[in-house]
Amino acid sequence: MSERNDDFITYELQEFKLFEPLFRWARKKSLWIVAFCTGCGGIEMPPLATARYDFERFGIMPNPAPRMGDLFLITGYVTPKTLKRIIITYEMMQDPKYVMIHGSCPINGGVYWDSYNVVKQFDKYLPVDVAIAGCMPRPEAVMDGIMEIMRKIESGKADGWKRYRDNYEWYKKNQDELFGEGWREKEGKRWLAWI
Amino acid sequence: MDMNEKPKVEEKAEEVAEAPRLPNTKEGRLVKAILEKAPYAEGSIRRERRVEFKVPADRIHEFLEVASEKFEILIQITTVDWLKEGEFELVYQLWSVSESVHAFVRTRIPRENAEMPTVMDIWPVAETYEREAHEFFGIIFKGNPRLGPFILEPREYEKHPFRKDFNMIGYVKMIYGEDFDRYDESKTNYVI
Amino acid sequence: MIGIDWKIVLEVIGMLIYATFMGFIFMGIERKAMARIQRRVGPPLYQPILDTLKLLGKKESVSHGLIYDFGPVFALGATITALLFIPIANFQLFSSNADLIVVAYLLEVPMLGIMLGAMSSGNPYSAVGVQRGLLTMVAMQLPYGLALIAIVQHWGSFKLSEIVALQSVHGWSITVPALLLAFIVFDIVFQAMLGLEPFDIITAPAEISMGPMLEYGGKHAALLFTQHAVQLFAETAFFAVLFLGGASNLIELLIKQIAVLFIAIFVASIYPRFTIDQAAKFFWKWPTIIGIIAVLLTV
Amino acid sequence: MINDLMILIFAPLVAGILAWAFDVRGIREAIGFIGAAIPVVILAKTYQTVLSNSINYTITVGGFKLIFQLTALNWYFAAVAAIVGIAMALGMISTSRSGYEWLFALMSYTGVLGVFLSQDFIGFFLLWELMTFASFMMVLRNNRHESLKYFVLSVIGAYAMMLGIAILYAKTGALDFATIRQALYMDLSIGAISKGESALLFVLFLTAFGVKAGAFPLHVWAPGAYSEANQSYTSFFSGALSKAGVYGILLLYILMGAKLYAEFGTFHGHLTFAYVIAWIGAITVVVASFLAVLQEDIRKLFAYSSVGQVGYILLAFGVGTSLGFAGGLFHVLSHAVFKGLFWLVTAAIILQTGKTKFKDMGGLAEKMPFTFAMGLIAVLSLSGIPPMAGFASKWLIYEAAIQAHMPLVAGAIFLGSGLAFAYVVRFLYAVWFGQRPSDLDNVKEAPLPLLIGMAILAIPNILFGVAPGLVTEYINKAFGSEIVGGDYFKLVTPTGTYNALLVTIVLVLGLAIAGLVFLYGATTRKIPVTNTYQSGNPVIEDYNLSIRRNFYKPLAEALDFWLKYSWDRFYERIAGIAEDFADTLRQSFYNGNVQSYSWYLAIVLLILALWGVL
Repeated sequence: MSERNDDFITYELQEFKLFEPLFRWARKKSLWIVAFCTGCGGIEMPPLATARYDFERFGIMPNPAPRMGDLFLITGYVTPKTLKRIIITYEMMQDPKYVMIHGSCPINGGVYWDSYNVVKQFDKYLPVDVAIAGCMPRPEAVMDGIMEIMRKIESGKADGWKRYRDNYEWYKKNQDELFGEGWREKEGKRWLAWI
Repeated sequence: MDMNEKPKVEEKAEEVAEAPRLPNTKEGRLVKAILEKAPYAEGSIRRERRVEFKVPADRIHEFLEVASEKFEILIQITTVDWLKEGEFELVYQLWSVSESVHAFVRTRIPRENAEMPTVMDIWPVAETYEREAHEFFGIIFKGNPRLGPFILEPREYEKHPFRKDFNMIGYVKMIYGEDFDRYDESKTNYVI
Repeated sequence: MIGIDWKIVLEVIGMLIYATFMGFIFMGIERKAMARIQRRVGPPLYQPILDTLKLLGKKESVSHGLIYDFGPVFALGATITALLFIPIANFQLFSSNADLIVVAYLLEVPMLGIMLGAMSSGNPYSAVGVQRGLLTMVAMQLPYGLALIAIVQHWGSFKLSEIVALQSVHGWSITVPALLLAFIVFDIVFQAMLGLEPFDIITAPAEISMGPMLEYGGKHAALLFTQHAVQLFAETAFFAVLFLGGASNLIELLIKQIAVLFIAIFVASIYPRFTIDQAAKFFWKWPTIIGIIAVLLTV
Repeated sequence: MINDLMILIFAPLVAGILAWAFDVRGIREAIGFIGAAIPVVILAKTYQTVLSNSINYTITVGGFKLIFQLTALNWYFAAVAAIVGIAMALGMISTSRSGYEWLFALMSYTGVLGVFLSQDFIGFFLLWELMTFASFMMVLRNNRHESLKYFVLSVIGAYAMMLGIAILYAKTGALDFATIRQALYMDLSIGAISKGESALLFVLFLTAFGVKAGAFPLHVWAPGAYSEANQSYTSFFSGALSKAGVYGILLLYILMGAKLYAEFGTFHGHLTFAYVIAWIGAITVVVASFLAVLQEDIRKLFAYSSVGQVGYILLAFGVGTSLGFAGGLFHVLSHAVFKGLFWLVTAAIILQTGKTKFKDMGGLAEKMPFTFAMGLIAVLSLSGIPPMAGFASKWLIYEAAIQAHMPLVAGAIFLGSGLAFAYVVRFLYAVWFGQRPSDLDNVKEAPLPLLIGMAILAIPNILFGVAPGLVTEYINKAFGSEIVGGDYFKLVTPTGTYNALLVTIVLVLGLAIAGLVFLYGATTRKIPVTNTYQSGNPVIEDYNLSIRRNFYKPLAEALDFWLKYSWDRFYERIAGIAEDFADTLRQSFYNGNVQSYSWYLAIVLLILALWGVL
């Protein structure tokens, strides 16, 4: 399965010369969140959509399909098992995609710093654009994070996806180091009995 | 193993008399009824709506069959690792819907290659609890078809991580290497 | 065969741009109104345009095969065709060449395009979405047919322009009691055709994550969004032409379309979602009975 | 000119016998193909003459005068049978295994042509029986039980027709259609045939033709017979043979129309007897379509769909207005064409994969691209998508039904077309898309003759879809009056218009605009079927990613109240009862010892004596 990923990396991107500023504005004003609540912070996202904070004002909408989504919220601690799903979903998202991590666990392991089952540094496996501190940050902090990522998109600095493409080998080495070589095949086979 | 289960502090005062005088409450009558049918067990009442039984390991299956008439639901199989006494303590938590009483049925089994008969024939739900207990403590439940790696990654499964003798800091250092950087060899002063 | 007279060509191009733009604005109104009902601020009206531009602007595009690309293109093409055969306000476009049955069928065809593409993506969720979409369509076909038959029998003609002319003379269709029943039936079916709340079984966001549209991203999704916008405009126009007496100018048509849209939005923001066999049973019970009564009254 | 008709009718039979005689792979295919091609040539040659006057030919066989006539109307039916016949021949070149199949296929081809051309009941009945016998032999070769069911129902139909002919002969003293028609017309005033007798005649002829057309209560044989016969022959079986039943209903109108109208009058403005036919057609459409949606076998699905589509034609004739007849006739052509195409596509699939159930097929679109394209054309045509012939004929039927103030019947068509859309997409999904099972990886494209056969049937689908005027103009000539106006590309009826060419052009423009928007975006990159979103879980080859079994389970649950009753089981139970009765009869009476026989004789003689006859 691994060689299939390489063409996913070597595939050339579409550069829109004429309408780039328009598309950048559109990307800023309409972010779709991939509805994949990874950790304990998943419950922190719905308050943002309710009447008090309402991120729909900024055109943000939770969207269950990764192919259409472009903002990936990593909310809460990341276990190796979830990280495999996150990596697969991240690679399915279409290219200008951004990752926002909530809470201190994905940053440096946080409260579970000594646990065998929590990934200590999320940044080694997937590129991160905005990190929000706090053991589950309050909705105000998350809204500020959203503002931050919109500013980065506007200024073009939100290039997590470009970093992933450029040094894909490094990310892949870290992933294989944690899960072992060809972990997609093994994982698929393991759950075959239950499907 | 329950995260939110407050650690069991062994009760200091043993039951004083051989035949404890059970108060004539709902729980008392319930315990008396079960103790007649299972003389090998000792029952006591912790508080209102909570009852406790101690059962020797070899008679556990028989006792649970007796208890299952009154206690319809098996809530959880909790396992406590007494490293110093070299024993696992298995707590079958039962709930009686008819009398709304919560029962703790405790047994003690030796730590090395711990063996237990499965209770799936009484409560099919026990399969999941037994698989969990097996994965985290390595207790073999004879008769449970699906023992083996359940939630954890296969690598952690071999370690049976919840046993007290599992050196977690060393294992994590081996797995995550340099980005596991905030610890001090001696456990005395953690650096957060 | 037909002489290319430039008046129609300009009208068509102008109407397409106007319809797409207004379709997006309708989607914006839909999202804004639902937000305001939930006491939220809600996105700006032009939000769907932004979403489509963002999707179109994606730097990468993935496809599961030729038919996977052909599906959305066919859906958008069919919706544009359906739009051009409806008499919109004072522009007749091509409506003199086709009648009620042709337009009713052309409005069904985009469903085939989406199903074609969704099936070829080989994803179980989209397969369940296709199954539900087809069952909803089968369920709503009978009431939809009965409502159309009631109108045709009352006005005695299939040509949409003739129906509009008759309505301007004898008053709107909904003033006739029998056609009021047909109006109710058509409104329920209209709700299902747009995939709004009680019948959004097709793209059930929580259950089967976006249903058929699950594997669509980037420009395919942009095509589907444009198709949804044009379909929204075409169906509200069709609704207005049949029941609210068409319109002499665009503004009047716009008001009627927004009125129809708001009925759908208010119903959508209240009702929870049907399961698919409840929907089938529901469609074959109440709308069909009302439809049969309407049809028998107008014979 | 005269013996043209004889060549036309009996050429296939002769070719069939020759093909059966020279049972060599190469030769019998060639003979069979020539036998199927001759009618097409003759029909093309006689097209001009038929428009003006009719060609007649009478021969006397054993005291009976057989009259054969080729008028504009039965030229149309013969042409439909010829197109499907030539496609069947091409299909059978690659799928037939022995001369036996060629013999009986071409024999049924002769039977159908004879039925369409004969102008008297003797020739009609004989060739009708020939056709039924030949198709029965085709089904007998593969499955005894299904052929037995088909045989029993056809025999019931034949006896009904025999009785009807006998009553007519007794009443009018004539057997050829012209005199019968004249006699019945004059009979309006004399009243020789009472109301009860004409009702009996109507019921008899209705069952006779209903069996062949697969009308509702008698449709039970169709799924079994259509799916068990050799698949490319089934394209002729369901494309042309079912049209014989429908031609019979048309014959009923021509011969007894006036009489039945006089006897039964009208009901809410429709002819009573026509209203009955319309409702039978409507029920057939709904029941057959619902059953077709829930099928698991590709052949059963198309069999029920054929029954449903013939229900459309019955319904169109039942409407009774001239527009109804025009719609029905157009649907005869479009059904023969797209259903024949479907059956050839099924033949190709079964030939190449050897599988017939949906659950072990899938993802064949890349492996058999041409067959897939033909299948897509047939899908668009059957589900009635505007640029195709299927839509033009359905549009005419809708117009006729609603214009004739038959709302509930028109409602049934709407439901039927929705269901047609559903089961056709089910076929597309289960066979062409989704994940390909591992054992279908080395499937190749269908053999050449089959592909040519499919192409022959696909062209009229598109041609008559874009230019429906060709067909309606011919139908106007056949009926003599201007039913459907408009030029080649535009159909104009008193209440509605449909410009097929303009719809096609605008659809192409729409596709072009959508294509432009598509091309503007990023270039697409092909990914394997396992790269799909399963909520993040890794997907590997041996996951089953497509729903191939009971795709419409919710519909089956919604309909479980109606699905409990099935005419098939009802007939099987009757057959069981009849069998038990026969067994008891055999045990008790014919028990083999002579004493009981002598007793029976004595009793019978006694009764006769008492009756004073002896």
